[in-house]
Amino acid sequence: MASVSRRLFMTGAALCSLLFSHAYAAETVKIGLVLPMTGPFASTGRQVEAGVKAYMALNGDTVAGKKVEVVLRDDAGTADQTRRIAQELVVKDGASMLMGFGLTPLALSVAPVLAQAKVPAIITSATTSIITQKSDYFVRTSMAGPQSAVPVATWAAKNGLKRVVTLVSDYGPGIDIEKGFTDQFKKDGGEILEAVRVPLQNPDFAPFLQRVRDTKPDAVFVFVPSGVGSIFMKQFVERGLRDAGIKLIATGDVTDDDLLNGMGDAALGVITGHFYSANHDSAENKAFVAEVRKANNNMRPNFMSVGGYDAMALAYAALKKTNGDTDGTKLVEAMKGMAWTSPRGPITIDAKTRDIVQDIYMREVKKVDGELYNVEFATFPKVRDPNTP
Amino acid sequence: MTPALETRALVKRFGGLVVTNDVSLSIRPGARHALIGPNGAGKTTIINLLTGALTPSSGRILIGGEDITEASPFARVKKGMARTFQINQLFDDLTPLESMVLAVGERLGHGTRFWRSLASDSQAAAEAADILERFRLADVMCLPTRGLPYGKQRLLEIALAIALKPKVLLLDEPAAGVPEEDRHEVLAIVRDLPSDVTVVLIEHDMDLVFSFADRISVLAAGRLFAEGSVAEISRDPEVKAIYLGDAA
Amino acid sequence: MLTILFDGIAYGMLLFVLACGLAVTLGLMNFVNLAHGAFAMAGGYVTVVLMNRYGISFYWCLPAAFLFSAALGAVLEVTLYRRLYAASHLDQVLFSIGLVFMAVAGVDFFMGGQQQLISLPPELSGRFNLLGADIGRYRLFIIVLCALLTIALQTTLTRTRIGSQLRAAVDDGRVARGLGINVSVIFVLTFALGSGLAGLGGALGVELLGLDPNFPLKYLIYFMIVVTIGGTSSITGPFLAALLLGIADVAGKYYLPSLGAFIIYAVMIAFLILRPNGLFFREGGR
Amino acid sequence: MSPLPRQALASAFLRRKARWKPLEYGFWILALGAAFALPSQQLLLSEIAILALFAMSLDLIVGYAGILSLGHAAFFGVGAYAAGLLSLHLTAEPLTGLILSGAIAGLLGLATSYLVLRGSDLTKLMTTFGVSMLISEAANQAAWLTGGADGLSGILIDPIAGLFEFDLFGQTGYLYCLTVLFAALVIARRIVHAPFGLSLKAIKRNSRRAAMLGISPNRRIVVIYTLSAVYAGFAGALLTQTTSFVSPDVLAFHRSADVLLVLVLGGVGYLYGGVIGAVIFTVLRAWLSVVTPQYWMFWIGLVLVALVLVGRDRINPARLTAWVRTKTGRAAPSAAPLAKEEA
Repeated sequence: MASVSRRLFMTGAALCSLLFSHAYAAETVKIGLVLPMTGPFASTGRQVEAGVKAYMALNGDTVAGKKVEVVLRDDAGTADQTRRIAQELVVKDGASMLMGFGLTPLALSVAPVLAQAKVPAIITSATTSIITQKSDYFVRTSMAGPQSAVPVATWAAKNGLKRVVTLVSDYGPGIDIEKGFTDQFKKDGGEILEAVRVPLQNPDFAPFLQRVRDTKPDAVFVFVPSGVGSIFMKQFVERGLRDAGIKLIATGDVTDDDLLNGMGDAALGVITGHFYSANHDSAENKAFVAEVRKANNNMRPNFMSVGGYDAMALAYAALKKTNGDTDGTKLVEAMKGMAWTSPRGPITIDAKTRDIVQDIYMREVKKVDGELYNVEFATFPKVRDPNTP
Repeated sequence: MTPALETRALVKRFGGLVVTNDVSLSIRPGARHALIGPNGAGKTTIINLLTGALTPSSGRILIGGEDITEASPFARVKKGMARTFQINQLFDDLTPLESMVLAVGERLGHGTRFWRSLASDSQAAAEAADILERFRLADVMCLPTRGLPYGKQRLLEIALAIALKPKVLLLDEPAAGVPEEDRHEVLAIVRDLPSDVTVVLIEHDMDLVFSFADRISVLAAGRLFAEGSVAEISRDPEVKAIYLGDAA
Repeated sequence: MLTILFDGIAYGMLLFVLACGLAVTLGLMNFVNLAHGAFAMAGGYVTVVLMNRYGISFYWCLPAAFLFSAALGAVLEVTLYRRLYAASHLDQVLFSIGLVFMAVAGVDFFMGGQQQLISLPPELSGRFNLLGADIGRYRLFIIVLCALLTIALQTTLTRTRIGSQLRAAVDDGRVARGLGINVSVIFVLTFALGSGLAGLGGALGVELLGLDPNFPLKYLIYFMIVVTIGGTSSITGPFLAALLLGIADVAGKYYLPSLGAFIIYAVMIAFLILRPNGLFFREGGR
Repeated sequence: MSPLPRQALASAFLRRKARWKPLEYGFWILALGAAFALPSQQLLLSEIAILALFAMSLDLIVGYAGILSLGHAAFFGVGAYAAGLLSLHLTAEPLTGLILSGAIAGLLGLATSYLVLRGSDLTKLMTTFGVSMLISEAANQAAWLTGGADGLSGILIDPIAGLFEFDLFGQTGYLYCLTVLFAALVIARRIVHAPFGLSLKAIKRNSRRAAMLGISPNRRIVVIYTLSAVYAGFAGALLTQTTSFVSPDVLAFHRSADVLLVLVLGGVGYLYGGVIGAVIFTVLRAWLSVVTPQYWMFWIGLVLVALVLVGRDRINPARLTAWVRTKTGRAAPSAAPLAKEEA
């Protein structure tokens, strides 16, 4: 028993020293950035990191008199690694904020750490609706569930696409998006002919596409993660769905800016709804794109990247508001209701759900100066996650 | 009297090749029976059929009158069959003592004990030490088997079979590969095998066969060619022609 | 229906070209080479680099991918693999997994982690209708090419001197050596051939299977299934197994999309239970 | 009745072989000390202990029964999910959860053990792999139970036996994992030093001779395979309980591959191999992924390739100590207390 109480005391003491020392003594604020830098989701990690670095390059590394230091760790997309790394970043490295988290399970795995350590975590990529409900310390700057799918449904119904087949990757975000689209589409008078779910690790879309083709819908609505999106695009054209008069409508993941140009003319004319296009016309975006391209071997930033950029923007803004106080609860409070103009356009952090509220743009793939871009042609302002009231 | 070991019209084919052709043997209890024949006569195949390493294409095998044709190799052991191998099949990184405790323990039915330590099985340990002593292996029993001289390994090979207290013991060229200076040791052991054990000896070495066996079966091209006492076989001109002549 | 069958055959043929080298290394050298997919990946990246950076025609990239992977295979055989033919399967598994890891990280370093894309020549894209079935041009191209390759392979194995030497070496290395066959030369040549075919498969597969640094790990499973079901004693076994797998996979996804990957694993386990030594196992063969 | 000197010697030798070695004592004292000496490393230490238990369970089948498995994560994952579900729906008390999870994984092991009795190394490799992929797919499909691709969250674990609460620094977690690891090792150690363990070694080293000693291999392989599954289930349950989360990658292929590497790094067939391998692997990976987050896989691969080319035996820690002792002139039998070679 003696050892138990001793241990409790030690824990308490260490926790206190940790919190207080960082609140009042340290000149450096550490931000732990946990991303999949290896494994199947490495490109997510690469993009988010680029976004984070771009923000710091454009805005300096000091805020509210503190020097900001980003500690990058690779979790290889494995949840128990994510959880350990997050916990270590807090207790060992003294990180006052966490950031990153490439996939939903990775983000969810740190919820227990946040509850114990009371440190805010900004989600830069994972999109499943439920995440922000799992801890009061989660804040999101990427996208919330089917945010981008709902406007696509509305647009499709208005533009004469009445009979639609949905095709999504079979995992949390895919199912969220399928639901979001279906609900809205039915409300707007459309008909879902069939809902096809494809395995996440799927080499060959051909049989699924054949099935879609044989159903003869007006359009197929698609969500697949960005990496496989490009394969999907090619096979869509190769399978002759376009020639059969089936329109492709999708969330922006499919026409990921990072890969779009490599897809070739096959992608021309695809209609997608999403929160960010590298082609977005604003001063903020031009500076952002130029910076990412400069620092990363001419890589085009995508929506992951802008998630990382805005996470840093939010962190800076929150620190400014607390005057450099790194108490986790105060930081989260500061983040709530924060609104600013991001490279993607105007965004707000909802005060109640800590989730992002943003404009969703309808875009069409077009050639701009010899390169393929998602060109925005309509805006749905201030879209919330339809899954959380 | 029921034969200790009997085969009835045993046949083994590999594809189109008949390697054992209609072999019927009957070996009385306590016999010292030698199975000889030139290379390729099918001696080892017969051993493998008897021990269950191969399944016969047709024919029956009986031990003490009981049909074991379909029994698995380890089930045959439980029925009293043991064998040594032409090339040593030992547990290289166990010591002779451990191998022996294993063999004795299996016979005693202790092999499935998974909670009591090996050392606590004093019955098996005592008996193992005893057999090792008899086989002149006591002074090397705590060294890894792989380091032992070949003659000693050969002794262990036989000792492991004896530890099973078999009714029928199949010796596959027990003296093969043993250096000349250790040979007499192995032969002495073979000669001194308990008299109630039925021994079937597969051998090339005619001196050993003639000094050891009381009955001899001659195999040629998979068939049983001749059978008789030592005197009969050694006098048989046909055997000499096909076998002794070839072997010389 | 016919379209599904057609797609399945194309997929299966591609799998066969990718995996047959593995069957050979396993059968001939008794080597469990989990790094086989890395050679396929090498072929894929050669194609991508040649096409996208240097604008070389797709048709020239195919032999280039073959030659590059074959050369890579030969070099690795002589320097590394050769030492491990006698090693335990466990050692071989570890060694080849190590190679895969290095290949994955190395390609990631030089080429980046994103999906690689190529644009096929126009005559290979699109599709046409034949007897009510939609035939993709590129898939037809794959079927024809792979069928020709299979016939060529089969003829080489059965009709030529090197083929008979190879079969002798597969049956029994010691005997073959005794017959004066230079087994180590045979080994290098077959290893190079197997790797080259994988490279070619990788090049053909960029369009269908995609290409990123995790390619060797993602498709390892499929190669292993082809080899375990097909056995390693001939190339007919893996060929039929690959076709079966291709058709089962495509048909499964078409008719029962919700079951997804279940089908191929279940089929594999069923086969392994019924025929633990492969579908076309020969007694005495390895 | 005083036994003959030979027999006394024999018994004494067998006893000595099964006795705890000073190195073993040293190891456990160090492991316990680490809980207090390295307060900032408790999470890494827990990870090591869990991986060590997992690798030890694999050693029981690879090192003792000679079954090459590429799907051991099936049991780990089932244990992890079982622990998560038990704490959500039945009881949040960790010890009960641990034991039940082990039992559930063991049942799966028992059911699938019949599949690995036949065929070649490659067949077993693929069968184990296939089983683990099926289970992984099943967990993914049964989203109503397992949370699908999002994993199981919201798991709350009570204090162990109502006394010791899991803390943020992970000290309780580490001590808990270490205790389970130790208990598992003690049990496994007894079993491998009993006649049963010896007969398994015999089956693996020389199955022809083993059969001719009357050992029927199948039942014993079933038993050890089941035990191994129980251990893997324990390891999975520990992961769930110390992280309060189950993600679908507990069943992923890379976990099966990793654990095989871990085991081989440390050496096969003497129980401590998994433990030593876990220490080396985890420390190496933690270090490399800090030094070079994107490319650590390359260096792990290089280590593996080098390890095989140089020869595992020469690097195997047990071998090394044995070698050092022979060099320092101690007699051979006592000098190789742990070293066992696998075929």
